[in-house]
Amino acid sequence: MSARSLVSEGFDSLKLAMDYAVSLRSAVVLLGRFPALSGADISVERGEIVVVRGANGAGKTTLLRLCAGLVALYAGEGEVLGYDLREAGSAAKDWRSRVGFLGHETRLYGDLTAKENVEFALALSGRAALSARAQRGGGLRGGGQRGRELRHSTATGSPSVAASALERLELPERLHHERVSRLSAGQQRRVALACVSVRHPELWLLDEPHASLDADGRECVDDVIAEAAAAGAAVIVVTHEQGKVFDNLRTATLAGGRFMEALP
Amino acid sequence: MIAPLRAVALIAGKDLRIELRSRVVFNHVLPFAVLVLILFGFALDADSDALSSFAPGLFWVAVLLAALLAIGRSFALERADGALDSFRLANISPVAVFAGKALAVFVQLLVLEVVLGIGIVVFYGASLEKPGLLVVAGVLAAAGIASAGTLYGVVASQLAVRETILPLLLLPVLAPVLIGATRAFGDAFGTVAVNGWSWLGLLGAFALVYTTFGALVFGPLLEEG
Amino acid sequence: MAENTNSPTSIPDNTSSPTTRILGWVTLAGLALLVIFAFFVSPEDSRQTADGTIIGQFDAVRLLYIHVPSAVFAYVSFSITGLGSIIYLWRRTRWWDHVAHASAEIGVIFCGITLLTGIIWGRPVWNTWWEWGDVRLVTTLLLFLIFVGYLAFRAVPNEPHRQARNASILAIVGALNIPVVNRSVEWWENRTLHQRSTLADLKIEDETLLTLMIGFAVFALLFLWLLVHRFRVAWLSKEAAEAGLEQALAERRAEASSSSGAEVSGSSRAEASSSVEARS
Amino acid sequence: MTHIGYLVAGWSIGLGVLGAYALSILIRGRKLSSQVLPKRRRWMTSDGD
Repeated sequence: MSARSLVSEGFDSLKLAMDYAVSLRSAVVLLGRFPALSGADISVERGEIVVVRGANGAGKTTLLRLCAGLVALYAGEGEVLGYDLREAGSAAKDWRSRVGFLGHETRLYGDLTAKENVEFALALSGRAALSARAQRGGGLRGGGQRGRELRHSTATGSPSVAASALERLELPERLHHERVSRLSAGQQRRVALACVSVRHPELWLLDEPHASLDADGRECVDDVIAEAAAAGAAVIVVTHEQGKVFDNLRTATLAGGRFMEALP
Repeated sequence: MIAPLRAVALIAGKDLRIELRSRVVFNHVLPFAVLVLILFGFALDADSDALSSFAPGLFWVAVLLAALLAIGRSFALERADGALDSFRLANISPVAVFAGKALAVFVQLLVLEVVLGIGIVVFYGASLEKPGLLVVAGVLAAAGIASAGTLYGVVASQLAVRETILPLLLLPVLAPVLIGATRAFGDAFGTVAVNGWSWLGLLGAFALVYTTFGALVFGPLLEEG
Repeated sequence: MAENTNSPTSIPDNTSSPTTRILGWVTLAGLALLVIFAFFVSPEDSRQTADGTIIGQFDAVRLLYIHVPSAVFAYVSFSITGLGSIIYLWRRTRWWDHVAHASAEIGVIFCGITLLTGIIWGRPVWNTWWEWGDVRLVTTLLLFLIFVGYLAFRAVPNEPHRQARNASILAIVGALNIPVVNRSVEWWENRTLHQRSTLADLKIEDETLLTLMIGFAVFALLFLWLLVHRFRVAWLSKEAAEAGLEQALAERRAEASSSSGAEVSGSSRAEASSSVEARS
Repeated sequence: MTHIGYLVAGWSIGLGVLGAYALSILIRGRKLSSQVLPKRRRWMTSDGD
């Protein structure tokens, strides 16, 4: 946001940028020549979970990729975590390290084990050094999880951050050292979400986090999402599912690259 | 944000660990390169004089062809969801990503060169005269190929036609490496009467230019607009 | 030309303008003049050595009047591409991207003509179609291939800004590589057949030099004409793609209303469509 | 004239390629012009991006 627009639009726009984790106004994103987003407006507050629905090709994945700073904004305006999406170049995009992105396809390395994948994500995020301190919270900051974590720690010594994140997502311990390519699709989803969770993002962007999961798995994922929001993170979930935590949430429907209803 | 050197080690280590597990370069690319050596034997009518005198050039053509596959593989690892997204999201310095990817390719190229080097001794009857020159030329050429290959590999990896456009973009650029390394090896194997050491400057300069330039432009190359 | 574009009715439906039309006819006349000079006015190349034998290229020298100017302007084209790419990366104006693209395409055409005429000339004069030991020949071939790759890259559909940026980087790397290629080929075969300096070596008589100068002048005009027109084609294709974009956006937005019948407020639609021009 | 075959071949290939290329540019320009509104055809007067 330029200085001039701050002056002309007054204090409100500053407040707007600060309060929302995500704020898009008439956002247009081109994939090649195709307008995947054709003028999307949405705002998401910190600590809020927004569910995005829409048919195939409605622009859901592109919406998430835009919020993650992975595709360029072609026209319109947008801020994520207070940063202008129109700023180009990787130097201007260091806020992306505060975003957790679970893609439609998991970005896992098939030939590394589940634990190695999480450890790699953790090491890239630079949080590995903090892992010793983070033992009390494990990979996740959650209320219900802390007790279990503590029990585990006293029983077997301190589990690594990666192991506890995988445990939180209820991946059986015998699979931690299995290559990801040998896991089922649902188990891979859990590993991918563990990779997101160890980074403690302030904004979670989840593309079909429940895909190929059974009922228990969905519930577990829902809990993790709720915990993240309770800890103050904003969450955008693209889903077809009707999870229990999603019943009373704000739901936005994408069609033709824009939202059907005006969002506050 | 983590220290760039640590990021380089992480990325290169990850690529090499995946290679150790999957053995794609070892099981596919390396036999392919040896196969190329054998095909040259058939093509040159098993003329042992010709084979031993052309051994250095044939060696480097086999290395270049194998390098194309190794570079393609290096970026296929990261392809799952767009170009190297996880590094962008983790705010890793693009210079470190470039160095990490190039370093892993470099190590794999060295292994390829060792095996192919044994191959030309066995199949072509090349006899080594200057091992020191051979080692230095092999390392410098591998560094140049890995840097230029990583630079062009990321450009190609963003396109649907990545497999077919990479050789077209990369091979003309690698011509000086082929010339220089072939001359240096020619001297090392005693097949041509040139001073092979004088070619190392060219190989070194090439590696330096492409490492510097690759590191400079890798940031913009990773971004979308 | 400026007055021509002011009223909509006078804007032509092609890439010509009065200026380029004149330039085009002058170029054509120049080419005709060049052919006449090359074939009929300039003398054949023959010299008598000390022992009395006659040597030289004889009439094959007439091929050089197309070969040398196209070679020079191939290098000029690629230099402009490199320069345009640097300016594009610096200023990010589409104008320079179009110049770089247009110039590269013309450079590849000129470079191809240089290689073909060189091969044809080499057969009678050097007694070989191709000479690996010749530095300039091999360097020019690699330059040709590098920019063929550049054009192939530009022909692949891609996100427009990314394509322009990556193409600029490719062009600069390609241009950087030329001195390296040149040095390496020079050291590689320490001999060359190429005329070291055509102007001095040939003991150029007046008409020979004059014809060569006419060749340079005509190719300069030709290059200019091609560049202007090719630039305009690049401009138009960008505009056409963007005109398609407006339509694609409208269609994309219509999906929203047709899929569920929900109404999208008119004001937000207008707002969105006006913002599309922001980066176009 | 010596080498008449080479001369004719070289010049006709060179001029032929140039002519074909120039023609292709003109045709491309005409085709594209019909797809672009007149006011967007002001290539030189615009200040670019």
